[in-house]
Amino acid sequence: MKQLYQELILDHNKKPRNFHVMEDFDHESLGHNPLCGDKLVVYIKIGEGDTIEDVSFVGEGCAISKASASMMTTALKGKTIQEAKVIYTQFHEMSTGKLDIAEHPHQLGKLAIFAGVRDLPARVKCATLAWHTLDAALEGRKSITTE
Amino acid sequence: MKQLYQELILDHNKKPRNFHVMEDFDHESLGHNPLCGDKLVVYIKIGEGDTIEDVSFVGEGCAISKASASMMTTALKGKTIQEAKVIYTQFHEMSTGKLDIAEHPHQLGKLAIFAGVRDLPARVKCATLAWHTLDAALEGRKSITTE
Amino acid sequence: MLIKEQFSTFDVDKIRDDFPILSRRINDKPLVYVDNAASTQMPKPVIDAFSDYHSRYHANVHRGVHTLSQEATDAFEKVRTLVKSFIGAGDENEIIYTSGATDSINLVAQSYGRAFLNEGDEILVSNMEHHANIVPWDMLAKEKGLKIVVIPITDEGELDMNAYESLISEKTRIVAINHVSNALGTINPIKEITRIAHQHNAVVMVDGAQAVSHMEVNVVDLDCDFYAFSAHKMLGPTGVGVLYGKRELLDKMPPYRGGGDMILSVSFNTGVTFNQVPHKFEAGTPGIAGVIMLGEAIKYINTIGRDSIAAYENELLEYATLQALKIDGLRVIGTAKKKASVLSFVLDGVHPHDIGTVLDFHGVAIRSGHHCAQPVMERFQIPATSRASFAFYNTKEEVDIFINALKEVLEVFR
Amino acid sequence: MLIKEQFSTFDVDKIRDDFPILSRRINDKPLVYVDNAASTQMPKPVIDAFSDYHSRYHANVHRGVHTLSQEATDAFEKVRTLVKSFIGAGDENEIIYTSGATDSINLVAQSYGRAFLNEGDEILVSNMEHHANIVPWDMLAKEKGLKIVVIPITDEGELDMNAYESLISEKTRIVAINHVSNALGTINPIKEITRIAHQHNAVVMVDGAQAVSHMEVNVVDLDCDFYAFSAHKMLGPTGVGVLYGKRELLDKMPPYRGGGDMILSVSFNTGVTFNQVPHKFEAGTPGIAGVIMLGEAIKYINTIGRDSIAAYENELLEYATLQALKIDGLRVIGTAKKKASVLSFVLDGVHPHDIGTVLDFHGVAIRSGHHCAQPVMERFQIPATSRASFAFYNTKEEVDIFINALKEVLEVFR
Ligand SMILES: Cc1ncc(COP(=O)(O)O)c(C=O)c1O
Ligand SMILES: Cc1ncc(COP(=O)(O)O)c(C=O)c1O
Repeated sequence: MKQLYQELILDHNKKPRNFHVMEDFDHESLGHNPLCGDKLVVYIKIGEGDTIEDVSFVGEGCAISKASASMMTTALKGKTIQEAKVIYTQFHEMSTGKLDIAEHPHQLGKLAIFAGVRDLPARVKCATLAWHTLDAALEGRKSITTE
Repeated sequence: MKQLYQELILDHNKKPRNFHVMEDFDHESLGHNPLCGDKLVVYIKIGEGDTIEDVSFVGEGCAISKASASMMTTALKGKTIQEAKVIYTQFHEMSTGKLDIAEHPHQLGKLAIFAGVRDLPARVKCATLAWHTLDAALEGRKSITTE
Repeated sequence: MLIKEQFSTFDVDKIRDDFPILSRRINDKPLVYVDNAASTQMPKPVIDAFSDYHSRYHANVHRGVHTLSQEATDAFEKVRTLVKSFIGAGDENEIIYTSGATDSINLVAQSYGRAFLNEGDEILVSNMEHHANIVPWDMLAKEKGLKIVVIPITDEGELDMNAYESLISEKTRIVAINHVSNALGTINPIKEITRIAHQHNAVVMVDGAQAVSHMEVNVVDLDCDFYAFSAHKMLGPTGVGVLYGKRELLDKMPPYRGGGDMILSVSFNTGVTFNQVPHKFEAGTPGIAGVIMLGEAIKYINTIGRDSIAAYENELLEYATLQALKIDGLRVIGTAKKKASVLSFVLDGVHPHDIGTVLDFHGVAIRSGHHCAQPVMERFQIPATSRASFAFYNTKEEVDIFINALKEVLEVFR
Repeated sequence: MLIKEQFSTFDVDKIRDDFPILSRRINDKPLVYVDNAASTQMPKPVIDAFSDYHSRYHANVHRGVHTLSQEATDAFEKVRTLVKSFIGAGDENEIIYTSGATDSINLVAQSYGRAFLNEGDEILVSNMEHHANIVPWDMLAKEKGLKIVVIPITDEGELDMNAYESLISEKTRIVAINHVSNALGTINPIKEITRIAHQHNAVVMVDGAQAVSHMEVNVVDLDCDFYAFSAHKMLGPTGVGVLYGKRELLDKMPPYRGGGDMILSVSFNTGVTFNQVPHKFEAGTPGIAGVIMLGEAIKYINTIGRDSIAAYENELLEYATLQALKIDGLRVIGTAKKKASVLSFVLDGVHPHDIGTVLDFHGVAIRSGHHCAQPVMERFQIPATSRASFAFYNTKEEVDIFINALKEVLEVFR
């Protein structure tokens, strides 16, 4: 348990970063996990050279999904879309157990803290909801539903 | 096995008695067991004092159903309808295990040979088909279907 | 100390020995299984009935002339009589084997509903139903142009009987209501509900999935038209259930699935004729071992007695509720006067899924989510609840472990 | 002696040790179970999987956060991959768990058939189908004004392919055909049948109940649109089956039963949205242990290998047929060139039910009757047949006992 609910995650849950509606966004998407009732909106503003100038979110969810969204925003700010996509893929693979971060190099940084959900299949969707929503936003889809 | 397929039954199966169409009948009914495909017709002629003057049958079926039909005709000829109904009831109860003929007096005579079907639930309907058809004929129903 | 004395009249230790899974350890802690509303665990006599069947007398049932087939058919059919008595039905032909409560309700919707309801007819569905007693009606309504009318529930999670009386009308053809709500624990006044429904010539479909193992049930006394339940919520296996229906309704209903056993004869020349009830509704090879285990489960429950079970579970629930309410920020969802042993709750600032995960680290298995009753969540404006649901093999000590684990949750998240 | 040598390459004694029921005695004789087409017996690893599940990790599947629920869900879902490979499907989402072959076919009739067929459309059904692949279509035809067209069979019990080609037309929307006939043993040329059907844009529903455990099956190679089978005819439990369907068809089909798990969300305000395949078709709590045992059955079969099974069973069938034909007045019903291990026969002057009863006195379990295939009986103008059907755990010695018992029948009745 300590493995998953580490201070960092609890902190981001209690004080989510970039937790606000963005007025002046370029992309936006609503992510919904109907089976938990979790819902969140991700906003993205693109700057020069295809960088993510700003990213924020609002919504409701469990500690895992909220902390994941919060840490996603801090991790991606300033990254290029290209870089963000790579991190998205690696995060997804780590959460579903396809990428063993102990063995393989990765760009996840602090996000590696979510590796523990791999052993909790019922919680993987919580950790990845924000990321799927981000991906949808970048691809221009207005909303996604995960099961 | 010897218990059930006794000489008497085998004999009635090979040479069924009263096995013919009756032209001049008062009652007639078709009995059908769709699950075995067995079919037989029972004919009855009523004489003075409500006696069964003649009874015959035709049809197809297994040894048990044919012998049962054949022995039914020989047993009932000359009996009153009232008596026939009593024997019908006793035969039915014996076959389904409700009447223990070793313990209780009965009017079944040689028909007691069918007591063995009681232990073969899948074959009870074979033994009783002719009797159900007889009952239907007496009650004026043109056909019956047993399951 | 009163509680302690009451508990001791019920020999729970002896009972627990019958349930092998209860000695399982989870994350190095003893398993505390309080997810019984989702599915109950299985005692040894029921487990053993399976291997006994397959080691000694398995064969396909019905119409087999050989010994194994006769023995299997016998055992299979005898359970019908057990089920009949278990729910107080009058005739074993009113007992139809299905693959679960969901299948039972779909049978009624597809057979009775499709045959006898017409455009503009109304189906009354309570706001506390499990999806199994909503979606089949919704699908039927879309197909046939029917109207679904929702019977509201009160803040306590009780059926609003005044609203029910004012919503029901001559247009109402079916009332769909659970005997016990799996999300709230509420026990509904079925007898009163059917009385009112019958005044309007509506039939009542009772979803008894959460009721049968927790209290005495008598369908004749309840006077319900249909009653559905699943074996796996009463110590039996998954994949087996029962539909009770009044004989006169079943007789006039068209079949549900087509196949072997539900027909009397099939011919491309003369057509198909259907079998009698209950076989008319039982197409194909049924779950034979499953039904036999259902019978063993009934015998096991009868040995303990549903009255004793209800009394004991009630004490567990009262104790757990009392302890839970001492926790700061905990709100119980479902506070009906009459409740089965379901404790649904939310905890300020902590999401139910996090509660579920943390409790699991402590070996405590509860359910977190909408419990397949999203309209209940919508009604109380919450995304989900945490739910502990008790069986007669649970103990006061387990309640304590559960409560202590809940306190840990608070320490982690506050 | 040739036969003896061939048999010895297959270690049937070792295999028989895995099947506890085979040591059962019937009427003081060793059981000779040759009613495998009705239902197969269960080996110990499959039996044990049941008690292992219920003693260690039973919980309701899907959406449970706690360990037991995750373990159960894991085991349950892993079987989908096993089934996928077992029938050569391309995508595990094409594997739908049902309660049996009958349920699988009804699913297609009720979902696909009701949604996509219209008045005047035709369904081609072969004359050798089991009722499970007739009655659902007949019920649908009555409901929607469709026409059932029968594909005749030859005197050998083979599908009349010329007739098939002339009966199929642009009106044909569905072709319903079994892979192997349970009444005749005929193996049908499915690949050729689907090729012709697809030229006319008809979909092909293959009833594989009698095929899967007796030969390698590859649905992609067969190119069939739907494929149905039951676990209990392949060493698994009753009450569990599979429907395979091509993804693009499943995706566009409406749901079958309504309830939990098949929905994404349910709201009285915003309506119901359905889940993805396969869950869209799996309403309610499934037969969890049943599915896990289906997985064990597949593993068991794979260990022996279906090629070896087919070869061995073929030898048994040939030997039995040879011996049976020596019996005066015995006529084999179903003499197709390609056959699975089914020996259906009639005996001059002796009714099949009497044969069944006498054989049972000798411990031999065969089936007597119409085998839920009355149109086959009608076609051959017989009321019923006796049917011996062999599995890979049967032996040449058992065939001898069966043949000797048949000779006894003649002594009794002639
Ligand atoms: C060819 C065939 N199809 C379908 C079925 C029906 O299978 P189930 O009764 O398991 O649904 C059977 C089994 O009797 C069969 O032999
Ligand atoms: C009240 C209620 N109704 C119906 C069901 C559905 O039962 P099953 O999933 O066994 O079909 C459940 C179980 O989840 C339930 O709690």
